[in-house]
Amino acid sequence: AEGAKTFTVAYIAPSLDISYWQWVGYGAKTKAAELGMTYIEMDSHNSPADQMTNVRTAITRGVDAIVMGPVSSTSTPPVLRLLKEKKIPIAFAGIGPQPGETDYTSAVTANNFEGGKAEGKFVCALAKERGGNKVGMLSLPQDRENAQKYLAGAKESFQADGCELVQILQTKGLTVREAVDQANDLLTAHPDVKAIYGMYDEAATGAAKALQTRGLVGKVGLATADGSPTTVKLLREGVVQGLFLQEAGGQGIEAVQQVYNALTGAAVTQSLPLPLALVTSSNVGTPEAQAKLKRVYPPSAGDY
Amino acid sequence: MVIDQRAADRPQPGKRASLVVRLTRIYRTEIAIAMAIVVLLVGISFWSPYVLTWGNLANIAQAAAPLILMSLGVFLVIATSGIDLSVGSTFSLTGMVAGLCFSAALPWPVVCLISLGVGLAVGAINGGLVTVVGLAPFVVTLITYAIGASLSFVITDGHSIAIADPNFWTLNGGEMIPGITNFVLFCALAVIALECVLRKLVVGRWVFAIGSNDKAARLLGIPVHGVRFGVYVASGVAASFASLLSLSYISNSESTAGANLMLQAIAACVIGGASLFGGTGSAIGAMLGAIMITVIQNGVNLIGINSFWQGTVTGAVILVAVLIDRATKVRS
Amino acid sequence: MVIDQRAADRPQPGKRASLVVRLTRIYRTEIAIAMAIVVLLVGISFWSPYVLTWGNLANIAQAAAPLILMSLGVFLVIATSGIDLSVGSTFSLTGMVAGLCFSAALPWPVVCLISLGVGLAVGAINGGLVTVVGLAPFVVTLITYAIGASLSFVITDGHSIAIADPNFWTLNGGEMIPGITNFVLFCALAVIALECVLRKLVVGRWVFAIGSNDKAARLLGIPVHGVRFGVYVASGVAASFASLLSLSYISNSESTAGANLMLQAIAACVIGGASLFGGTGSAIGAMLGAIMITVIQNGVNLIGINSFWQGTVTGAVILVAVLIDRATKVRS
Amino acid sequence: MSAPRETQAGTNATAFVLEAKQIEKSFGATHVLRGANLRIRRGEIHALLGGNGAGKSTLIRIISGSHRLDAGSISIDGRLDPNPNAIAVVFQELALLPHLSVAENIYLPHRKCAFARLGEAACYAEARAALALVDEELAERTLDWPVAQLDLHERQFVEIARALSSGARVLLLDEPTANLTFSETERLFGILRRLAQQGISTLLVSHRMGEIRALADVCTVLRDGRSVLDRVALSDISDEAIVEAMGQKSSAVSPPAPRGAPAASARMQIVLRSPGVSLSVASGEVLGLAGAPAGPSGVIETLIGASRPAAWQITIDGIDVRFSSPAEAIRAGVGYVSGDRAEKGILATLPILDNIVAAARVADRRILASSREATAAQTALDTLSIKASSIDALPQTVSGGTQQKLLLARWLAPAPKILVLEEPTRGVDIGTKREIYAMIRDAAAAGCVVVWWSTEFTELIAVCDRVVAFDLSGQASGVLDRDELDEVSLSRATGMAA
Ligand SMILES: Nc1ncnc2c1ncn2[C@@H]1O[C@H](COP(=O)(O)OP(=O)(O)OP(=O)(O)O)[C@@H](O)[C@H]1O
Ligand SMILES: Nc1ncnc2c1ncn2[C@@H]1O[C@H](COP(=O)(O)OP(=O)(O)OP(=O)(O)O)[C@@H](O)[C@H]1O
Ligand SMILES: [Mg+2]
Ligand SMILES: [Mg+2]
Repeated sequence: AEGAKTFTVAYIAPSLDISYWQWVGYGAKTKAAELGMTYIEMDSHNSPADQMTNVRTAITRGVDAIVMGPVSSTSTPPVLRLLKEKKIPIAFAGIGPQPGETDYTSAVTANNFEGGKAEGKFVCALAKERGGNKVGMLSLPQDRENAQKYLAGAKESFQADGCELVQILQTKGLTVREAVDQANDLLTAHPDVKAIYGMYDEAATGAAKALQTRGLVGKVGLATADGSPTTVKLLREGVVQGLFLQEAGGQGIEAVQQVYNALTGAAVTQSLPLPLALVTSSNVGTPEAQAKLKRVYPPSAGDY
Repeated sequence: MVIDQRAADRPQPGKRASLVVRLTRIYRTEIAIAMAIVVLLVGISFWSPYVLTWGNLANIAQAAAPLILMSLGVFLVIATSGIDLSVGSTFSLTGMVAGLCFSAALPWPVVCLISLGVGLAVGAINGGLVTVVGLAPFVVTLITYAIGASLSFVITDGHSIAIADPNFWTLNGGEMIPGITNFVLFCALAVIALECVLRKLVVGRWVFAIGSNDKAARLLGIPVHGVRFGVYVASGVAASFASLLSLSYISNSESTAGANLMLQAIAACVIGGASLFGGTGSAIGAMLGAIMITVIQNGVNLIGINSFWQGTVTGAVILVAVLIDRATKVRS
Repeated sequence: MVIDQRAADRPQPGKRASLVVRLTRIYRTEIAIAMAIVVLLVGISFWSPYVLTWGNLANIAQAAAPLILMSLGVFLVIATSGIDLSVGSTFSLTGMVAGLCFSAALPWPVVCLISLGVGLAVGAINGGLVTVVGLAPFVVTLITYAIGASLSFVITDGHSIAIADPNFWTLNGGEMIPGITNFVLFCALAVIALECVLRKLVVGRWVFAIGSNDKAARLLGIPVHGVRFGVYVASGVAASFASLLSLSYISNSESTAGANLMLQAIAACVIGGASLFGGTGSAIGAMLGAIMITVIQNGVNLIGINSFWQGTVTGAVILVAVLIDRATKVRS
Repeated sequence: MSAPRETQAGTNATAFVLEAKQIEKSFGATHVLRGANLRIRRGEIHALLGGNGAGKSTLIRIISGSHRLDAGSISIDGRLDPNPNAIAVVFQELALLPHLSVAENIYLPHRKCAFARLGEAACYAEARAALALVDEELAERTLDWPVAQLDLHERQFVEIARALSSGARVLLLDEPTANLTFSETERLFGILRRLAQQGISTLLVSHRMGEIRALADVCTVLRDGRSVLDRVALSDISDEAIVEAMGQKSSAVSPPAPRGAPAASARMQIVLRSPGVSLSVASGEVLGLAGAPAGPSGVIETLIGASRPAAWQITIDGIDVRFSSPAEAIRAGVGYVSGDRAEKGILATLPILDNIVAAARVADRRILASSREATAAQTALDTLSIKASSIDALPQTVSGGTQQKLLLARWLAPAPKILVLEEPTRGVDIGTKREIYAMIRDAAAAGCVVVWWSTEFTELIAVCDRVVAFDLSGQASGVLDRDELDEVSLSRATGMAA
């Protein structure tokens, strides 16, 4: 785009308190720089009202495109209506728009249902390897639809493979600190649990801590979605057996690419689900896994 | 006891000061905040040319509206030396109840009435526990806050709900008086009405009387329990109405919608000159406090300050505002 | 002849009730909460046989430890009729600073000292603004809360940090006294020390005196500013220490670690019998309040109550506790 | 006894406008009123007397409807469902709304309709009229100030003005003069007499015999919740008999014990100076301060280190001292007791023990709150024969007069060299007052310099060696020696004409 106008893209995150959304931002920022776009970032603090205000502020600032991790799918219709009116392209990252909506450029998501299914299968296998069929889950708050889809997928696998999901605990604050307490309570209430399904990094980090202090490393299997330097390290140490990588950075990268395409008249893909890749202790060192990891979090966050 | 510094500039004996002088004295803090807001807007305009555009000011107003309404309710409670921590979850719960009602395809005015019942109920529970049972407001509203937040997840099993009613937006965006969008109208009406009630009606003075010295108020025959009950109900209803307004705007109800609002509403009242020990402040102050918070938020986004820095900037601006307020009070 | 009933009712002057009677009277609320906790534990054991196992009690203790320490600090502030909203973000910020220090491969005792400096600094700022400048505690600590929370993202650019130091765990999990894990030791020491200070040292009595009537306290020669400054510093340091203990346990520092702790710590104090108007309560009460909150959380998890319902259950249990407390007080 | 016959008199012109019969009231286990009677005629000024804790305030609160009665009956104009507007009360503990303006404090309580407009003009007019009755200058100056900015005696005026403007036919005044100077009291009494002529009745509670006799015609005496004297004409009964009926030693009305000279070794000389005045006080002396608050408060604040820009210079034994904080003053041996217990004295949430030893802790730079303190506190209680259920009880469980003694008890152990008293007998009954005078003399005898501000001239005259009078502008206007002390000279010097 030599000589052309510099485009500005705004990344509106549901909550930048959460590292996942920071990493989406990192990907978006990197890609924007690569494409010569100006990048700005806003935080909706999990409030749909703040999200709407942010969209309006972005329009006021004259942005050319928006990349959004919406607070929820249901919060997207009014945003889409507004942006359609203003003819501003929008790409979703992480969480897609409300089903039935069509006026958007692209939705770069992970297939949470399939991801949940895959991880459920993996966790159930971990439990069986350890001579049981009881599994526990540390979940994202179930008010998010990615969490609901993960759960639905996982339940389907557990049912199919004959595992019993004995308890689901949700962590309100999404902190490791809370997750440790919850994992401890889970293991106390259900001593026969043989594997734990972690739905996000902090949950798995907390569960790992609980396993370590109880001397249950390896005796209780553990897998998680997302992936972070901490969980990668735990994977290498064998505390975590499997990571279902969600390409946080990758979603940002693709979303920016899509709106750029829309601005420049190139082809766009409206539905762009990125696969969740399983990384295990044995394959984490492989170049493919390393390449995947690089699309999850930035180097500044920690080692791969 | 907090002595009101405001009237420290003792008037001349023999004469009652003119209305303008008196208003300037009564609304000293409010005028200071209003000026601070203007300074802030002008300051931001050095970094961002958009801040003083019509569109952006409309954005600020729209973003501030629910917070203003909530702050007014919370202010009433604070003026009686109480506190209402439950407004945030009342906001969320109201939204979820409204969402469910919309799912049941009820017409929107009916939905509004039902949903206002949420605030009414929470307020009545708060008021009842505070007055009849005599528990501390902080404890009571902490409990209703926790329960309300929890129930707003429970009733839809955590799912957010998109509002499909094509007419509901008129609550917020319609123009009952042509040329004035409803949300502006509601806020203006609420502030003016409340300020008049507080300054001009007996019951308004009772609110301050109770916050000033509730034992004395009781001895003087002021219906302390009744008024106190009333302010909690008002606060609950205001939170519910704020929620409906917000819902009407974004057509989406979310269990976490109100989570950040409680502290913001209390902060708005305090920035606006209310003391948590009661007896002082004004509805106008609470409104200006809410606007100030919104303007800071808006400015941070327009300037493009890294969102991690937002809290620092907000905190620093509020600190400067209260320091200046303090300095002018000490000087006078 | 008319017999003066009243004189007969009066205890003999010159006699003091026995120590046990006096303690029972002083710690009435605390005993009630302790019993409530026992009832709760026994109640939970009907649903979950594991609750009264040694391992689970250890879990509860471990989970409660940081909250206990924070509540003690917050209690000191509340006893002087102040409030400290900044402890949650001090907790987070301390963790992030410690994380950075560990990344710089400093030895852990040095890291601890540096990190405690965070609480010291925040407390000193709070204390300074409250005493020297004379701002309201709520406003001051709301500002430092916002700034602290923001900085805990800023300093690591939002990244959480895994602690690699293999020895740091000993801070929490070691046994300075064989047989007693450090975190238990610290909590016990802190509670006992603080309770002794509050009951047995003059400076402790001053804390209550200030909360009771700060004008009278000043006229009695009590260094009101000094003591008040001190309690904010103590609160900040307690929050930092709580953070280090938690960090030592979970070896992972994250910017949001303390987000929910502030309300919990205040709630713990209030459940434990402190009044937000100051002058009452005890360190033991604050500790029991913190334990109660943790036990409810633990019970909800063990019984397997849907987490959406947790807030409702927690709120309801606290409500029942304060209602019973209220009823016994009215009766006596 | 003529009382029963009067009750029969029923509905003629001499009927009772207020009649409270056999009132019973308990607070929990405390049986406060045990059959109290009170009957007031139209246009009568009636004194309600009794020791601290006798139940006077409780009776008034019951009549005014702020407490419910357990048994008995109250009728106004012979009707059992009294019209609350017929009664106006000045509460002992001042029911004021500190953040609201003076005008609103006077006017607002008369408005009962929640959603009526509070007419500002009417509010100011009515408040000004009422306040001007008691104090013109105050009415001109302060109508739109928040009450928090008024001095205690100004607040008392506001409270009185509220009662006067209520249009009530019966005024119940619970110790309205406790915070007033002599001349202010006189002015109030003038108003009450005028109202009496208009047929408005007044019930006056006071612990000052002199003013009771000056104003009231009839008295009722309460003792332990019973009316032991019921409608006795004051002209028919001696002070001694009244005090006896109250259950206190009749010697209480006689002047205080003769003073003893301090030991020579403990002698100390204090010089107080401000532009134009120099006062020298020695150990063993009681120096009175008389006059409106403006003057004495300057001396007091300087002496106790309460205000930084000190108006007065202090020299102790030839050395200039300047206290920058109350702590410094206390450590230098200055003790302070104020009659404004609630604001400046009592630590309400702390047990009596802490209230008593608080000063000693600062004076001795104590670190430990030792168990020896309990012994000391108990000794202090015993020495001053303070009746408290226990040193572990809260101060609110004893009567106000007893609370006042607690404040004095604070200074038994640190044994101050200078004792600064600010209306220490405010609201205290005759017997207790007498004990406080004795304590003051004892302190002086033990070598203490006592500086004592009082608005009650009679007690200054009875107890002081010398009195410094301050005029209304706060300037020292004269020093009166013991032999010159009488009410006339004090009134003249303070500009508070009798
Ligand atoms: N709310 C209450 N709870 C318990 N006891 C009370 C209460 N109110 C009053 N009392 C008790 O009733 C007694 C009478 O109190 P009251 O105030 O009527 O005395 P009083 O005659 O007005 O004394 P004073 O001359 O000191 O004003 C006191 O001993 C007091 O302890
Ligand atoms: N909960 C309570 N328990 C015990 N006594 C109480 C309680 N509440 C109030 N009181 C007492 O009731 C009385 C209230 O009456 P009031 O203050 O008018 O009289 P007083 O303080 O006894 O009089 P004075 O100041 O003339 O000595 C006080 O003695 C007060 O200590
Ligand atoms: Mg009384
Ligand atoms: Mg009294």
